Amino acid sequence: MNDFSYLKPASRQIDFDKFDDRLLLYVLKYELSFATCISCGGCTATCSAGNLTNFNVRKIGLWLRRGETEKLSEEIGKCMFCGKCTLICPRDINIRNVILLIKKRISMLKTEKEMP
Amino acid sequence: MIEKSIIIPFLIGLIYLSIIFIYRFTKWIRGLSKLDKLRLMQSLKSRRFMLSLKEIFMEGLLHHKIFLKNPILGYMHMSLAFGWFLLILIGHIEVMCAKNSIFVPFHLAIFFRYFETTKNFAFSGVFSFLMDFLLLFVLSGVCMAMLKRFKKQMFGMKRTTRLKTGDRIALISLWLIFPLRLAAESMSANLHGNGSFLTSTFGNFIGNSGSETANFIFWMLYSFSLGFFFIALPNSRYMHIFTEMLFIFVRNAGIKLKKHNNTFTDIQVYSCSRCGLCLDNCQLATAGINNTQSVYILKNIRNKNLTDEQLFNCLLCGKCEVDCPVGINTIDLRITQRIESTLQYNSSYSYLEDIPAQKADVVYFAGCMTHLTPGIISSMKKIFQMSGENVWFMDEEKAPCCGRPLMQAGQYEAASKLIFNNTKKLLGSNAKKLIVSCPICYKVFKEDYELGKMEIVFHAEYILQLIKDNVIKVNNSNERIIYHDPCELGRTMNMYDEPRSVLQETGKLIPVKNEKQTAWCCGGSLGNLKISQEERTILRNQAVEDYLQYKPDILATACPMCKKTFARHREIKVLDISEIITNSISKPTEEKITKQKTKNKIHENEFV
Amino acid sequence: MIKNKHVAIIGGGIAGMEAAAVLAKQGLKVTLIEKEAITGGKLNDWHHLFPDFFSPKTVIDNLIAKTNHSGVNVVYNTEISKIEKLNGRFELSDERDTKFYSDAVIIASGFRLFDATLKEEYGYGIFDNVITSVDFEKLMKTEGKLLTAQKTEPKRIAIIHCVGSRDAKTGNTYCSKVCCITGIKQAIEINKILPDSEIYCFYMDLRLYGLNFDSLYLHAQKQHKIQFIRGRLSEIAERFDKSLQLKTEDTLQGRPLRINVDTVILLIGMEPGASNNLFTKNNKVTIDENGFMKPINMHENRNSSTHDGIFLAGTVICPMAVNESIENARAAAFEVISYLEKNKL
Amino acid sequence: MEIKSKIKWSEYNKEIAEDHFFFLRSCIRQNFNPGAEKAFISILKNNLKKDIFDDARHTTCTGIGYHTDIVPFETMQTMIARQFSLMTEKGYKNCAVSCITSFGSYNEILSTWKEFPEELAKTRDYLKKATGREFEIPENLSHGCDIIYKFRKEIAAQSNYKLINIETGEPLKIVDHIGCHYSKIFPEKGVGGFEYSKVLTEMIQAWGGQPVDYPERRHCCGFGFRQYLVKSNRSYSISNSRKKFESMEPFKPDAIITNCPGCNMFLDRWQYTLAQIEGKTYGGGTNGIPVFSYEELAGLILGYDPWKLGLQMHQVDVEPFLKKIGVRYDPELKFVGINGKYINEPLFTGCLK
Repeated sequence: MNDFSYLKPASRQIDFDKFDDRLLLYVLKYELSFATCISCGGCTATCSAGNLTNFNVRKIGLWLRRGETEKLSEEIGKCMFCGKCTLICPRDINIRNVILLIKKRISMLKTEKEMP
Repeated sequence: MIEKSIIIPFLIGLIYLSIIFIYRFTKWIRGLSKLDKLRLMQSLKSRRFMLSLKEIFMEGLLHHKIFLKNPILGYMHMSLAFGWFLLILIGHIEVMCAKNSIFVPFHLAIFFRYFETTKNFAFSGVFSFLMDFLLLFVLSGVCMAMLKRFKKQMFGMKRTTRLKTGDRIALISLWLIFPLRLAAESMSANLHGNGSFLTSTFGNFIGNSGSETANFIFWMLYSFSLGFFFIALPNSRYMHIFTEMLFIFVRNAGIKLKKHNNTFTDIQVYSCSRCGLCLDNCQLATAGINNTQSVYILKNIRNKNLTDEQLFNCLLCGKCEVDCPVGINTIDLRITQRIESTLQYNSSYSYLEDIPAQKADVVYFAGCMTHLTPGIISSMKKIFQMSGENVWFMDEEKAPCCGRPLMQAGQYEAASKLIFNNTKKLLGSNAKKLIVSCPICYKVFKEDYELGKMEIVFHAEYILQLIKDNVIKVNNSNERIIYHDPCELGRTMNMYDEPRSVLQETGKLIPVKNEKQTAWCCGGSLGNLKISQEERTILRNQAVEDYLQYKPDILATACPMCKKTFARHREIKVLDISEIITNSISKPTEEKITKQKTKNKIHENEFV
Repeated sequence: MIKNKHVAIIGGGIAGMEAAAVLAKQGLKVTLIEKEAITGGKLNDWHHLFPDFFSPKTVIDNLIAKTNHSGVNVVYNTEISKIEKLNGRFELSDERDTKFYSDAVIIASGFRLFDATLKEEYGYGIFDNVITSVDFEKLMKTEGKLLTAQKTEPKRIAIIHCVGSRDAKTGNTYCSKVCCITGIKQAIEINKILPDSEIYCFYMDLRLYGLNFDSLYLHAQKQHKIQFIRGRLSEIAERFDKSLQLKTEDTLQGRPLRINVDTVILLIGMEPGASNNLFTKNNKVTIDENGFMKPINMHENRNSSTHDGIFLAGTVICPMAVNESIENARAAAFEVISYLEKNKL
Repeated sequence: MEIKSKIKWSEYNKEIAEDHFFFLRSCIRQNFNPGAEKAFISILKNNLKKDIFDDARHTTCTGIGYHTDIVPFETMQTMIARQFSLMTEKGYKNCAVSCITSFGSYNEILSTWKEFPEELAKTRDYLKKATGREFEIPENLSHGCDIIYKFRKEIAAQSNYKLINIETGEPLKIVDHIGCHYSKIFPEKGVGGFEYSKVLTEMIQAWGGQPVDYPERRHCCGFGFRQYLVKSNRSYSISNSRKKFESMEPFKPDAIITNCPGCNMFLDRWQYTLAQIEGKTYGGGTNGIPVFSYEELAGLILGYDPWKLGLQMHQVDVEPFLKKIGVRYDPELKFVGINGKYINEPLFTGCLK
């Protein structure tokens, strides 16, 4: 049989009705201030982990909004919880709590998947 | 035989209680690590055993620590605990005298007045007087406890614990025991005249309506209340009575809380009596947060329904640990729960590379927060210039975080990766001294880093040393200065004096009511991951309004986080110790600073 | 008739002067009370006005001419701290207890510039090459050129938008409206005097509300090579050679960005005047949640305060540009006239 | 180009020739749908009694080469000029174009010549040099689907079958897909413009079916020369088709009708690939949605034998559709070629999975 593995038929278009919002709803439930993020980049600018690797806090927020769960689980581990972003955010969003909630929710989803 | 039956409810309760205790105590002790068990055995043989006994007496019975804080409350606890203990003890001696033999059935003392209707044994008058007096002593405690439950302000307490059903049942049954005993003994006194001043007065108050059956009913009720209390005890706050004794022995054996839950955590959790003393000084209450204080956390750990929202909503300022009469390490216990809750997602930080270290005598690690207060960095640079030492500013460009905020979020394993990376660089520089200007970093470098012979120095200590060796000449501008003790520096690392002695050199240091161990928390703590910004503002304003009463010219602090938090309040001028020092040095050799520039500019060439 | 009525105006800025001139021309007795030694307020230190580089000096001279011509009695170096209402008339007094009596009062005390030292991470007052837009205007007005603290011509200049506005950390979550266009105007001015310098504007959103603001923006990009980077500045650190390292993020690229510049200009926002909460102490003039004076009706009548007889003019109500401030003052004058006619006692 | 008056496209009807067509074949239609062009000629000649001339000497319009940047514009103009010269030689004035891409190319060249007469002069010169031939510009250039659309009623009249489900009596839901080069380059060259082009929908309605308007109706079918021919771009191609299938699935269409050989081939073939990669079929159960070209469908309802129409070469088996409209067919003869020769079966048969 011919091998079609090189083909990726999924489209890059965000299908708003079907994106995985389990993380987003969980975060908004406990940290409503995240809803006011205007993606200004102050947090990424000041991020200490951002100096050492290609970690981007603002993108975490963008991915959270569009349900990029795999990307989030890869990247979220890079945060060092130093709290500088929370000190800079002009919207007073508790970003450190958002990161904790994402980590929590991802590990919850993992355990849910493992459960029969 | 029916008379004997009054013992049955009491016996059932007692047996149930002892089974539970034996089961729990053995489980806990067997659960300790081998080393800790050895330590425990050793301590029983050594002088520490007597020390523990003395502490059990002083704390368990007299509640000496509560007395120091709040005498009325102390008396109430003492009367209940010590009174009841004496009641049992002397009751047994009385029975021994009455039966003039050492071996007597232990339950007899409880129902002595019921069984022993005559008074014809040695010193019976003295005993009955003593027993009545002790009963009165205990009853006074019970009345005060009832009063406290409804009028807590009278006892100088702002808040008491909100009790759940389990505790409430146990509480009421405890309150019933002694009045019922009084009633029972007065009934016997009325019938057989074996009471003393208290019970007989109550006895003849009952008058002739007393009868044998009524007597029997009252004694049965008394026995029921005892039995019921013993059954309710194991899963209520009164579990604390016996667990605290075990806790005292284990603590005196030098056993420490581990970074994971083990039975020592259970011992500490069960020895919490939910007295609510940790509530008053917890600042979160002023911000309207009333369910995350230590007493509620310990309860939730016990009932296994602890939520992240409570666990991570605590400033880790350590005030409740100072207030806890039982000596529970509330902060470490909470951190251990945070470790357990975040165990699965410790990051690997595999992206950390080994940036080569720069050889220097002194390494300065500013820390993440200090990068957001450049005033501190530029002052420290000037101080290093003055000290003339060869300093390597390690994290000027980029460096991983010291790891402490990560630990406060419970991720110790992940933090160890940062610590490893930083340690390699620090040792690589083979400097003699590591200077930090942030107490959050100071604690982790001091306690969790192994830096061999490298001395970890907080910038206040370093500046004090420079002043003593008069490398820096400081002019006292006798401005009114208030020093805010950062939680991580004060309560956690017990450094209170160095910053003060530095500040005394530069201005008039005004003592404030809330300082040192009872200092305010600025509200900006990294320990709290759940608090909202509005709530932090309420905490900060509370502290600032208190400081403003003293009309300070400058509020000095030694932590970039405190400085950043206070600086958002417009009516108070906040400066770090290093900034005050650099300001006070430049005054004499420089013309009057122009009004509009609030920070002084230092001409570099002057010091090269 | 209302001819002999007396109106006191607090604040001799452009709003105060305009209101005074209009009222005086209607034949009313007007006292204009200014806390500084000269009228004109903050416009005195300004170099050019946006968007057409109009000279603020002409604006002030015309206003001074109008006020003198119409016989406004101007009182200098007096800062009113209390307004009392006694049987229908107002008594204004300052610390030294000089008293003024009037039938109506216009508060035109203007705004206060955001103190950039509060944004410590931007290093104003710590690093010499960090200046504010006001400092820049003064520099251009007095020396006509922009030099670094080391007296060299800056090769690279960064202009930072939203300093002290739209930032919960400084307590001001509102937008001060005029700083974006001021930033662009100043960028063009810098390009004119330092043609081979590189100028970068760091913004979150560009709020160019005015009619031909956008064309100035396009002009700045095309003719003056001003570059705009969408990302909020987080912190500034001083390099060894006193140049400044900015840490921000180019959010359109999605990557952190670090840039070394010689001079940083902070576009500071407008804050409610310091005197606002003074006036609210003893009478019913109220301030809104941002601290600006609260008009009775934001839509129909922005010039009447919540206290009958006390009127508001200019930036004491909210951030305004020069033209809006003057028009607002004219409207306030008209409100006063209709108020005085209404209760001619 | 005439000035575009403000007309509503849906009322716009282009002018289609009546008779005497010079047939311009497609390079690839016969490869994917072997019986299609033969059916088209037979329908015109036998059923509609029209005159259509199939000149053996005419060649490609070089559309595929041109769109993949291999064939320069001048060569294409000369090739097309040669086609027209053959037409003029045979005395025909109207062209019937079989392929949508060439329909686009022919129109492109015709409008180039109209706007830039010097190009026309140059092409005449090139053709003269290369082949010594002269040519006239055709009076009318229509696509095969325009012609079938024009005589759809006559075909309906002669048809033995209706596009109606014989069991339920419901009209079959047919999805129409218009090739992009048909009306998206020159909207005025498509019947009804490009937004609501009705060239295929009118056929469906005339023959009893019910057209389906699904959201991604005008989305590209995924052919796109550069997308498909370059292997690393091929994912674009399949993701386009997939998006159309996802969008039409809820409407449960019975068939897809197309007028371009490329769309026909991709909408048909990619259903198999998607079934292999994602294990998903869109026709319900393991069936795909059968894809017909307009001639095949016309032939079917006129009673042509399905296997003569070459329907067995389709990727998605057509049997379920044939059952729905009640066409009788002999399953054994499915893979029996002309004169009974067994043309052996593809690797796997039976709908998609």
